[in-house]
Amino acid sequence: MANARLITGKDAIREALIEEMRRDPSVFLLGEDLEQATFGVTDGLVEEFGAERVRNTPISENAIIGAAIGAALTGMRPVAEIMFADFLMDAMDPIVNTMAKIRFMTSGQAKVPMVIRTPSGAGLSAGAQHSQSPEAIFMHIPGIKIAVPSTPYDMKGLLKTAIRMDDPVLFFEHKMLYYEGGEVPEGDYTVPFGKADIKRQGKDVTIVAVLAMIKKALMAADILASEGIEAEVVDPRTLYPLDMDSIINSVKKTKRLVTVEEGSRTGGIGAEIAARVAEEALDYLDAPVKRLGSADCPIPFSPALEEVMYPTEQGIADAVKQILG
Amino acid sequence: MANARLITGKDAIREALIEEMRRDPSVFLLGEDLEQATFGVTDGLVEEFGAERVRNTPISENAIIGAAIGAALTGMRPVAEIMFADFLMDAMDPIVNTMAKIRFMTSGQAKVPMVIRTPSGAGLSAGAQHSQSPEAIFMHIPGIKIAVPSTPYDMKGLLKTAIRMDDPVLFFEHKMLYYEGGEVPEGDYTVPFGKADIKRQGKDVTIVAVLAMIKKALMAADILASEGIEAEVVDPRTLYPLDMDSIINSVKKTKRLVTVEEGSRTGGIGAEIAARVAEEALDYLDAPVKRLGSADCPIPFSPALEEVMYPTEQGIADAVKQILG
Amino acid sequence: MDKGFLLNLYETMFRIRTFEEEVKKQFEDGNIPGFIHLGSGQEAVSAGACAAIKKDDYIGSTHRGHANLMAKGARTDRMMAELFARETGYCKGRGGCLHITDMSVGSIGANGIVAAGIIVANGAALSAKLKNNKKVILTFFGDGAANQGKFHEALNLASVWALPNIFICENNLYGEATPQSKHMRIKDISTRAQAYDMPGVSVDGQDVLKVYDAVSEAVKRARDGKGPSLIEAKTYRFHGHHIGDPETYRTREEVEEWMEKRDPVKLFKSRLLKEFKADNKEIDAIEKKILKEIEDAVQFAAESPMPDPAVLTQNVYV
Amino acid sequence: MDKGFLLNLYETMFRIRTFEEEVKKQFEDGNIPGFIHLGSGQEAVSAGACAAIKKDDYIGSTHRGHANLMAKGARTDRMMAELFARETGYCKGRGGCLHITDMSVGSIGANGIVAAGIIVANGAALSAKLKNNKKVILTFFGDGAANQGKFHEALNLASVWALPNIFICENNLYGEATPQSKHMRIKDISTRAQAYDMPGVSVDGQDVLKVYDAVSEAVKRARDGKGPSLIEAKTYRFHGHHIGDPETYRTREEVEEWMEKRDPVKLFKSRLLKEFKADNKEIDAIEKKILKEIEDAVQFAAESPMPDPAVLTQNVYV
Ligand SMILES: Cc1ncc(C[n+]2csc(CCOP(=O)(O)OP(=O)(O)O)c2C)c(N)n1
Ligand SMILES: Cc1ncc(C[n+]2csc(CCOP(=O)(O)OP(=O)(O)O)c2C)c(N)n1
Ligand SMILES: [Mg+2]
Ligand SMILES: [Mg+2]
Repeated sequence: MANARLITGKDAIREALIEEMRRDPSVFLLGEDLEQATFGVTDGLVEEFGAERVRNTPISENAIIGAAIGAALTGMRPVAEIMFADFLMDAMDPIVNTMAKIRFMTSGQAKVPMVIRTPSGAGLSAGAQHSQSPEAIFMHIPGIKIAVPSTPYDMKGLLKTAIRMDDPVLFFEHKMLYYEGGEVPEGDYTVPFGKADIKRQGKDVTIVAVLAMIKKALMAADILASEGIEAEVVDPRTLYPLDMDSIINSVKKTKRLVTVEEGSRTGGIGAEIAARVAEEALDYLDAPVKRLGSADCPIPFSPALEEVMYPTEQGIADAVKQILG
Repeated sequence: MANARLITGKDAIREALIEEMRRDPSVFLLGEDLEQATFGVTDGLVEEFGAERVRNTPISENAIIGAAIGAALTGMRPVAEIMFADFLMDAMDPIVNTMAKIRFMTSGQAKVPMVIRTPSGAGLSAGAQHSQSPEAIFMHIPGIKIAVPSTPYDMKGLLKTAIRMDDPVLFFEHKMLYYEGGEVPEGDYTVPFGKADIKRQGKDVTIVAVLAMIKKALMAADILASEGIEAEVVDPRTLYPLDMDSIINSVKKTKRLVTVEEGSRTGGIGAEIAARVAEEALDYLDAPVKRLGSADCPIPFSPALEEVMYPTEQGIADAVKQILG
Repeated sequence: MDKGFLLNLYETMFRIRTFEEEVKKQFEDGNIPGFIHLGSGQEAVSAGACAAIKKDDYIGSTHRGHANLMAKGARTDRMMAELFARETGYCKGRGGCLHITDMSVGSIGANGIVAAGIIVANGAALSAKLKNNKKVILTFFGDGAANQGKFHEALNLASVWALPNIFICENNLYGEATPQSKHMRIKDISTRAQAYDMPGVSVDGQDVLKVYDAVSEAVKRARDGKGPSLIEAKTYRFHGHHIGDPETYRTREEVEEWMEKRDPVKLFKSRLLKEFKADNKEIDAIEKKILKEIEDAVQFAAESPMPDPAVLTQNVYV
Repeated sequence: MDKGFLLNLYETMFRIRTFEEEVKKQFEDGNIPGFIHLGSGQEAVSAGACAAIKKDDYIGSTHRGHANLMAKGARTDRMMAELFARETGYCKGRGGCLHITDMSVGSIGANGIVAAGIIVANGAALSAKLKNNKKVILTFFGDGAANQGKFHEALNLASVWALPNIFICENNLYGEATPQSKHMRIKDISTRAQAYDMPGVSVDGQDVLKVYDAVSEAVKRARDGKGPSLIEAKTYRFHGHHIGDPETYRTREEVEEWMEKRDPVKLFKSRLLKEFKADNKEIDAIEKKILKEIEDAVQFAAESPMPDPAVLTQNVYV
């Protein structure tokens, strides 16, 4: 990559915000404690852009999302932050009933170019209300686009695309990826929505994963490779639009599908993907589909328990071997 | 059925409420406009039980659900009404982050014996914010039980079970089923959670449907029967727990699966069912799975458009014939 | 006061009344589907408030929004067509009564979720502030909405950010079937302004000039960068919550008393004639014009095509 | 005033302080995972408030809830074990700091979602009302929480239903990194009581007896069926929002000024000695007892087993 440096996910997000705010004066930020941010993403931005464009809010998630919608409807490009993805539940009504629907309800009179950035995922012993991965819920709500980047490169590129897009975007940032490094070009580039990235090529099984689970999937692929099994790791990068073509093409090649996510398996991302495959590529499957995700259980505080909630590299490798028979 | 009469869904619900309130003084109702209810379910109850047990609230969905949770935690059995299922979005935080999790987070110190009754579904030209079917979302939230009755008999029996249950229950009442009639016994009986009902036996295809879609599925089965195709119609009756055993047994027999729901197909109920079948009964499938539901689109006001949003009996029959090849 | 201005106010109020009563008739005749919330009785609030702002200012509206929209300048033919669920309606039949809007006149939407429009309105006010274009927004909502958490969050945020947002509570004494005394303990909703350190006043919502004055003052404050205000207009809806409401929660006498003594259209008409020296002919001309306009609107709606199911999924995304 | 009562108050405050400072140390030593919100500096609010209710009354708590819980009578060993994420903790390691609770002492839960506990508290008050058992609930929350929609909905509902709920705002001047002046325009959060027609007072939250008096009065009202009250206790947190907070939003001087001049534990101790004629020995004995209790609590926690992953999914359903 030209001009690429090794930076963290947090800095990749931050760079996208800075570059887009410099490029377009209609872009602005709002959210709680942006000046001393929980994960540090927006620290220091108020110094460059001022308090008018980096707007600290009261603890009022409905008002934050509402204000973003209204600003987007009237010509601005707000980027709202919800401090933890768990708190999206506090603003579900404006997200689901207004943001996602107003364009359709007005038959195209309105457009809502806004982004909601929010950290999801576990790993910090933050307990049941600060560790959730609610991404799948929003796949069921027409009118929202959803980004789920797994690398600093994708984070920066997808966030730029999201900010420039005229549709509302829910942008999930996995907490554990904030501090992981990756190659990121300096300056402008974008990553398109709706185009999966094959993070590793393989011919024996297709593993579809997102966010922090991509890393586990790649580690599992290493384990499998050492046993002569070549796994293909597909990262959809966005859940809506979802690049089913790439997934189905991969399954047609490998004849096997394993999905991996951090949220609850029941009704999760893997459910939709597995169902699509069962509808559109059933005849290609040589083995049952396997979905991995967390158990139907709130997230425990204790690290001793949190640890066993989520798919591990070994668990993924075992699942693959199981369906390989 | 002994002592059965033909009554409407609305009256079946009402009867369950009355009988349970007579039986158990800890049962009480709270919600908006219960004294002159939008769909008439609770009309007149205040006369028998008084305003202490039939509690009209301000328009404050968070406060309604919060109060129900707190009352349930301290020994009562509240039955809260959310006037339209669309407004659940306004109380998602207490539902998802407190109601569903507090028992787990306290490691069993707490229990939350409460029911949230709410009408879902379209058919009244009520538009995008008063016609949704959000049932599937809650399958993804561990800690909640979910009822989706399709007949007056199931409505009464499941609601009684729900009220007596020590777990929190989301109880969906399809608006169009309020006015449909069915045989309902007088007096006490219950319908268990987690036990599907085979609404029609057949050997050629399994159709899984819920709520108002059961009627369409049965009509589709009639159409198919006239062409010599015997469809089995499976009604799970509850989405959590979900009686996958019955569904899988049916699929093992028929070798074919069609799912039918009113909510958005993407990420819907059918996704979970299809995925489970692809995991656990793949080898039995003789044809691709087929999921029917609404398009990825908010619900339009105009009847001319609303009409084409949802699976019809003919659409279901066509889908079956398509996978029968 | 300028007579043209006053006659315009009357025209707006008479238009709203005529439109609403015609909608009721058309609904009862089976030409309009869905749930309809009428604004008859509340005309003075919308007319007085919208007369206090400019064409390019914003309004935010509710499930009972026809009056707000007409007062802001929307066309009655396209409104009627929307209620008839036709392709020529403002929302091409996708919205209906609950979501009817015309963004070209500055309405940023009618919201069917009680109080959901209040939080969105702040965003339009914020745009105006960020662009420094001196626009303001009038945010309409009901007495019932004032108990929603969103009301609180929105007023607090508007206060902290000094947004040019004028919150107008159309207190028609009931939220659906619940009288105000059963949904809050306070009498004047304007009291709640104190919780946000913003001005709060209660005015007679049946007096179009009182509404106009109160809103004008708040608009001036807002344009001067002094932030939001809360205005409570005490009013009454002449019809049920929606058409078909059994109205078990209020007496026929109460309704008739309001209709006879507190009808904002009649009250203003007689003031026009007596106090402001308008003559009957001027008023007759306005009324005739409006009656014809609404008649034409119905014809336009009735003759318009239904939406085409083939393009159902358009406008979900850009 | 009864000296035993006063010494008990001191014991509670000293217990809270000692526990919280020990938690900080244990966290910094790596023995406690997750996010920890400490209540040092705010002891007088919990101690004074909970002294005004009975053992079988309820409290509702928050992310900063250790003090509330200790004041209501929870055991420090099982609390420490919970923070250590052990099987012997109150929530068997499932809850942690954010959700630590002991329902057997009437705590109906600590909620990690700001203001989410406020709406739940009404339900406990409603139970008391429906059962007519004269119980009350003290509902604790912060200044930041007072801007959540749930605050508004909960206070309005409690007012309309005259619930025996005493809303206690621990105003420590900051919501995370945001000072009060940036999250609301009013100075006294008790002003907001007017929006619900309930009594509202602001008291010095560093003076345990002032808190006790204000809460006692509100409890009396509540038990008499006269409904809820809002009490704002002005206080200060001595440490960051959570352990590890860089505290860029306030000066070291400000913190030190509070610690020196407005430390509720020190203030009450010197009053005990001077004004209430307690003697040093009595106080020493209390302090020694508590130091030992907390030492034992750490040992109990450290020696307790980790939860067993095999039973992870227990207690999701009954
Ligand atoms: C969040 C939400 N809860 C409930 C409803 C149902 N509902 C529609 S209008 C209404 C009453 C609103 O009362 P008010 O705000 O006073 O407005 P009005 O109808 O009197 O104009 C209710 C309860 C809704 N649409 N949204
Ligand atoms: C709904 C929600 N929004 C944001 C947060 C993150 N958060 C946790 S505590 C806190 C500050 C709360 O301030 P306050 O109510 O004053 O309580 P304090 O921490 O000062 O005791 C915030 C913003 C949260 N937990 N829940
Ligand atoms: Mg009203
Ligand atoms: Mg605070």
